[in-house]
Amino acid sequence: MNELLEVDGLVVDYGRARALDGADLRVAAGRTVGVVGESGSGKSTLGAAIGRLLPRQARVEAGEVRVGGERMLDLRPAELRRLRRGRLGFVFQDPIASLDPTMRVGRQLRLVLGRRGDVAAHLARVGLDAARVASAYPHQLSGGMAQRVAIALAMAASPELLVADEPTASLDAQVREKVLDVVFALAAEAGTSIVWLSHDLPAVARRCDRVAVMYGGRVVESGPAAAVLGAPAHPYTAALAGSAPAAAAPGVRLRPVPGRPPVLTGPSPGCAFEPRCPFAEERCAVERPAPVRVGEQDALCHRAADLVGELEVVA
Amino acid sequence: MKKLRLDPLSLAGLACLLLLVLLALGSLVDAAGDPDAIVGPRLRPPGPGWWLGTDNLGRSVLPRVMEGVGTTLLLSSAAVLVTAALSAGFGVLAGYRGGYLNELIMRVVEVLYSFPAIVLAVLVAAVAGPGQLAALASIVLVTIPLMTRLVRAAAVAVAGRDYVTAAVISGARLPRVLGRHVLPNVAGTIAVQGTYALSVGISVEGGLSFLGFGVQPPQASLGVLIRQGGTYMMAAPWLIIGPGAVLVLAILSINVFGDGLRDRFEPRETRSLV
Amino acid sequence: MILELDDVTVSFTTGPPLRRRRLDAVRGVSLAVAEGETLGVVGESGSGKTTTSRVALGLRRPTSGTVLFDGRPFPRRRRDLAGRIQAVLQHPHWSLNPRMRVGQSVAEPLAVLGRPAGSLVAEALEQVGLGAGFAERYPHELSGGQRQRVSIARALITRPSFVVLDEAVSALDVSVQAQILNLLKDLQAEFRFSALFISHDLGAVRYVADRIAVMRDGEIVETAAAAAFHTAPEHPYSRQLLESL
Amino acid sequence: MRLLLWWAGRALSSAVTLLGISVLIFAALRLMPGGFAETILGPFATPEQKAELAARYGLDQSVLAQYGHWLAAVGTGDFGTSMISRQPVAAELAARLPVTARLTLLAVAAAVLAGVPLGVVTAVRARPGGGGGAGRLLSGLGVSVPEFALGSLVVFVVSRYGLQTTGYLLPAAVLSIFAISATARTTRDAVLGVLVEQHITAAVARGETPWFIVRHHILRNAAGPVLTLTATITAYLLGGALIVEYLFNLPGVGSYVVQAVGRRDYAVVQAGVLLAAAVFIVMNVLVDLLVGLVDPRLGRRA
Amino acid sequence: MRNRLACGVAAVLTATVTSACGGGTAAAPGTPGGADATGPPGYLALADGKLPAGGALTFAVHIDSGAATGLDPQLADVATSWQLMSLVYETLVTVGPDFAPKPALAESWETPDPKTYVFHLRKGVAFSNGREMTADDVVGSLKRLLAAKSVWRGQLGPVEKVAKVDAGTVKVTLARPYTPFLAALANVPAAVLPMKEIAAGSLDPAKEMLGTGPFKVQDHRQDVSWSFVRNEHYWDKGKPAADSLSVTIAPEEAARVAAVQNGSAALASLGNVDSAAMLAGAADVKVATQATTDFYYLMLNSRNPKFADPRVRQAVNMALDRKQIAEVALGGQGRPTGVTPAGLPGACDPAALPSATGGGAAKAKELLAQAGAAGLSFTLTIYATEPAPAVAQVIQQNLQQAGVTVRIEQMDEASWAGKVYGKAPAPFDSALSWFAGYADPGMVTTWWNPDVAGFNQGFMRADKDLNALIARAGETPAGPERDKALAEVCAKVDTDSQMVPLVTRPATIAYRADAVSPSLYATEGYGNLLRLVADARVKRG
Repeated sequence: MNELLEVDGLVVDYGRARALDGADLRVAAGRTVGVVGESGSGKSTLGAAIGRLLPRQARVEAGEVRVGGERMLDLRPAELRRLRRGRLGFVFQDPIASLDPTMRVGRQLRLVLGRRGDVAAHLARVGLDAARVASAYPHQLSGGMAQRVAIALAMAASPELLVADEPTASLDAQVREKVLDVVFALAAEAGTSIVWLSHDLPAVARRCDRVAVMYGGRVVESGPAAAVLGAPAHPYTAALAGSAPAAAAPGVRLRPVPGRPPVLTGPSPGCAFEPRCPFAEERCAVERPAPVRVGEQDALCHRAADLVGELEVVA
Repeated sequence: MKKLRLDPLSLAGLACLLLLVLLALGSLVDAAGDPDAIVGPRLRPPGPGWWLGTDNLGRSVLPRVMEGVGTTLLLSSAAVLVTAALSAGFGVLAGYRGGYLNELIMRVVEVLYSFPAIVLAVLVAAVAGPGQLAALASIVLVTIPLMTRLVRAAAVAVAGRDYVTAAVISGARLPRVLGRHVLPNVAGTIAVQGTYALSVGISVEGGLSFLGFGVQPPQASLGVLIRQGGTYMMAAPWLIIGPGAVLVLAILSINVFGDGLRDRFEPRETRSLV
Repeated sequence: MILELDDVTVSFTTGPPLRRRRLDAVRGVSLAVAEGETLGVVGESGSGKTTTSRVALGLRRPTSGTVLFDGRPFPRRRRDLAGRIQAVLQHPHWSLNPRMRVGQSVAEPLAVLGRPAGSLVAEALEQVGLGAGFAERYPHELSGGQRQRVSIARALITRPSFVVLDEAVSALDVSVQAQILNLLKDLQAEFRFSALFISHDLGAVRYVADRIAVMRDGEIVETAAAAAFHTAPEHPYSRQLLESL
Repeated sequence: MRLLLWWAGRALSSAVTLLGISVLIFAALRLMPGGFAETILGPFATPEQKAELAARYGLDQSVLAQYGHWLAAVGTGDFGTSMISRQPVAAELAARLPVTARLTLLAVAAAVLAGVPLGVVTAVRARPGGGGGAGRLLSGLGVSVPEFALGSLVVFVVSRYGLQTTGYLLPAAVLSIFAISATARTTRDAVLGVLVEQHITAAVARGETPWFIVRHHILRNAAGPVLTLTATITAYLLGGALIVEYLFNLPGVGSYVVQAVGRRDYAVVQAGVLLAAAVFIVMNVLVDLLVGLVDPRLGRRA
Repeated sequence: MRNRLACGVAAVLTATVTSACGGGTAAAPGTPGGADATGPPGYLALADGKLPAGGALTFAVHIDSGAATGLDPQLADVATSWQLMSLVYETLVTVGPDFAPKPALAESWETPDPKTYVFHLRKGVAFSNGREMTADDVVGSLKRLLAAKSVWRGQLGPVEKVAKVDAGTVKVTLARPYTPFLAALANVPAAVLPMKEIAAGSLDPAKEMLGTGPFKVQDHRQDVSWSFVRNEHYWDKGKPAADSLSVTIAPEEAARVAAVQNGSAALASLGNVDSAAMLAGAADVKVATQATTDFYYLMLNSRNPKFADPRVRQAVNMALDRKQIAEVALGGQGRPTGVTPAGLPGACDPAALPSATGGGAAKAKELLAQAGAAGLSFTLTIYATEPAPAVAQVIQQNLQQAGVTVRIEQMDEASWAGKVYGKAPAPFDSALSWFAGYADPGMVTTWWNPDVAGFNQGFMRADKDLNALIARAGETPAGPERDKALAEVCAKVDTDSQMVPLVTRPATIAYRADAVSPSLYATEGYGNLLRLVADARVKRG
């Protein structure tokens, strides 16, 4: 059991809509994993499921989540809280909303740290002017500052696993990098594993050890960051990397992915990407792909082996 | 249009309400007899000829309860329609235009809001003379402040949406913007608040008639019947049980239905603290 | 020039009475859009992009400076410009009136002008890559990308000479964004309208714009041809934006 | 300084509202059919008697002049004289105020002490799809039974068994049912609203206990709407108190004012309604202030 | 006089009573068993004189006295005011259970001729401030009443002169004979006031009450309560039996019922004719229905074109079923009456009136057709206090039989009064109200002469013949000849049908037999339920 986090075949429904359709993810202790996907791909649901933080409308239909070997879905409330307190940390997308708006920052930290904790030190650790920030209310902070506070709160107990759901999506580019610096530095220092949920494949690839790409509620490809970005094994990964305007060379027309992302209301009969996939065959529509090892990556694609080499051209 | 799918409880509320409407419609054709006719001895318990008993004048209670439901529902829903129309107009205008118009409308609303409902209703009844018109006007004045506020808030939100801006950019004039874009999109709020206003209306009508300022006998309304039944509670409990139960049922089913409607129009997640 | 902003400043006042503070949303902004040209404006939140867009659309009068549309100041009555300026705005979720069928939404700018829609709606929907059959649908039956296509159809149905695209693709998934950007390029090639393309995403701006203005803290720090932003823009802030791509 | 300005602004706008209300009551009273003379002097009164009465209370002047005099007098704390009791209205109201105040305060206290916990508990336990049919039905029932119906029932049951109806417990209880239910509903809504906020998820994710989260993160955040409701409810209860006062024969302000309407005792109605409105406005100002204290985001608004 | 609707109605309800067995002329002492719903002749109940005196009485009534004229008894025109004032003020004479004049502040009187009354004042009468009552107080009070703009002034008759004969004797001279004089003198507005204090300005009778009666006011909170304590200077030693009396004002019937049931009030006036049935199960609670001479009447506005034709009015009158009104609307506790109140000695027989013998609904239809008013429809304007709405609804049903459609318009008392009495000509079709019937059958007939009544000029046309008949009945001395004169008045009023007498109005009183032993007349003429309160005994333990 050297894996810190194991998600196996997780299926989650919201009412009739299917958010996760059998997602698998593994994170080893001390590693940083970027989970990339577009909206609706299920990455936020996956993030919430890791901490068993799903809203009540969500139903776990199948699968399992283990953190440090403990089966999250079966834990009793008190054990769950103990585990969250000791081993998990969460950072969310909207930094200001993730702080209690009615409470000064210092007091919020004090509540988390307990009477003996050093509020000033924890604020200083995330690069904040403790004296000024501690007495401020969240709405008086900038987004970047608030996110640092949220990070301080999440990292206060030096968790084993930090789940960061688009922590910088609402921040400006310059601030973004600095906040990420703080997160990764603190994690490295504490030996914390990171699961970073993002829609930005290049950004994730730059910082993480490994990348997992989600589509249609499944992790369709995972592997070392450089490999996934450099030599995608799944046609979707390749298309995603290729369609970003930022990647386009001057004067070259973009090659968009045709069609639209899937909306699932039950298990996908085949590969969810099939309708948009230029390489799709008949079986892709009717047969759910099983994981295939291609190079250093695991991919959910019937044709992954055939396509080695072809996809690189796209990127 | 999304299909209006409601939870079982709300459906039960709706069914209940429809039943009451049916009852009220029955009274239009005197399905259970003339509500004013003296049909038997005074204060008889339920029996053949008077299935819910007779009242202090020897009239059958059943047709009176039916007439009462009809009067109360008709009055309250007419009042709510008026409220909805006025609130929609003022709320949308105040919410979309803002500025001094907004200030003026909201100040008037605040003035109305500051009156305790029943005191306001009593004043109206005293001015208009007691009766249906007074009850109607009272319900309107009592329900209008809250609805206008909420419609305004909804209109403020809608006013900021892109399709409204796009229409303005296209050169659409105010009536078109309000009529085609703002109003239809605050309709949900109006519908939800309308149901709550309906239950408030029924309650106000009852209270007002109870104090003698509302619907006047011999016309029956739920308030009138409860008022009459109240004095006979000891000797002839059947006089109050019928109208009382119907009143509570009406308000309850409307509220429950309103809750369902709101959950539909403004669905919200629930989260566990565990 | 279809649109000229000359030394435009827009100020807001905030705070309680007697202690109002003046805040410049944009300061001394000058820019011009030529016929058939696409000007990109890039900047982060709070940089003044949105205010600039509202000024360009005539929705907001500048505190100082001049705005000329087609060589003349904005008319007092918005109707006089009806059909000549259109916009595609940011939120796909709110870009279409949920109570109107797609066809009605697309036809609305014509209705405002009192022109008959005829077959124009169907044509417009075909042009943006949706079938004419979409006219009967309601917005909630559409995906985000489809809704932005409808918005574009609505904007172009009056054949405007100028279109403002305010964060028109920002909320779309990456895999769909490219479809819309290509569509915009194609339509512009076909209909020759001028455009102001506003986004926080330098990649998207660079892809569709002929020239790019970079905004920061309410001012334009650099304006240059799009090509410059593939290699080395002048201003250090522009370079920073480029690096973070 | 900012606070001072805020108060000044509120005072000014409250004054404007009260002025509007006074105009409204004044107009309403003068529009009422049936004159004070027929009512107070009876049908046997001669025209001279009527004229004398009108002159005594200044009712022979133009409405505008009456309003002016009344306003000027109110400015000095003189609310006029009751035509029925011939006592200064201020004194009469002062004598009745404690009854209504006690009723209302008891009901408000019940609403807060019972309604808030109920609302919090039902919200925290809420299930998707409206949740808690029983709770919803119960709270629905609470706001569905009008005071006059419930009050009649209570008076009946109590008197049937020869129990004492004197004292404030029963009438306050009748009044409280609605207040408790309404507070519970609002609290539930407010808490549900807070529950989906990200900072609550963040707290849950940190492994805090539900009680801890409720205590530290939910109560303050949900306080805004609940406090606002308390002001509204107070106004509502003033009205409800009237019916309860009638039923239980408590000499409060509400029944007094309604009787005065019936008798066209103008000064009493004017003062009574103005008092109710003033209470409501003061409550609102206090609530705004409180909300500002509990929730710093809202305290900042201009 | 009393008809004041709003308050009037209330008035009726008040109540209580008692009589002790003492009062000289009053009933035989010691009815065993004390209070009972069936007392000796003339009484509903008689207080048990064997019970010890003392204790506190608590009553609940439905309305307070409240008038612009304040507490001045001479200006009081409402029965509710009368009964409260009668606790403090007394008159020269009073009425017995049989409506015969009885000595009060006058120990005896002589009538040397039909126009002269000589009163011998009782000795040892003092006001509650201790000052002895003098002949000057009596003369001053009567002169003040005659000079006042009081309604009662008209009922007192053609008084020409009031003079003091000596310290213990007062003489009143009338211009013409006036049979109801003593009856009129027996009501509260003719009370003896402390004229010395009033003249000196130390007492404003509008604000304070100071009289010779059994009680004095300790405290009054308008519309909330009265509290009275015994007048230590009261001339009738041993009265009042109770030490104190507190009267709670409870407008809501349910509150009064509850008060009696839980014992917080020993006695309450009730408005509901079915109270007895409703309180049947309550231990120790007795319900007594007191007949009164008050009666309901229907106003048919003859200045309104609809009712200008007397045939139309007669038809309506004829279609009325007074028996059904009494049975259904009043629970069988009222009785049909002509303009002379049924129940008073000398009143006419309502069954003999033209409307009663005319042929009912069928004849009414015919009459309407003749008058060209077939399919008549009109509005009946009433006020909300029960049982007026019930009476109106039975009227509606009655007239339906004759093909007449009645729309009932019910309003609050103030609006009703404004509509009925506020303007001339009055803007209503028809209206319902009631008159107090007083203690002499001729008194209330006065109101059928609009020139005297005044208040009904807006809807009633004077009839010279009727006026002459009324005057004659007033002057004729009691006896068969007067009865005949009164019967003529009845018939004329019935034919004229402008104000149509209907049924008498019962008063209901509930009391706790374990808490109080009251005295109550079987029939009351002035709506004064507190008349015998000085006799009431408190039961304790």
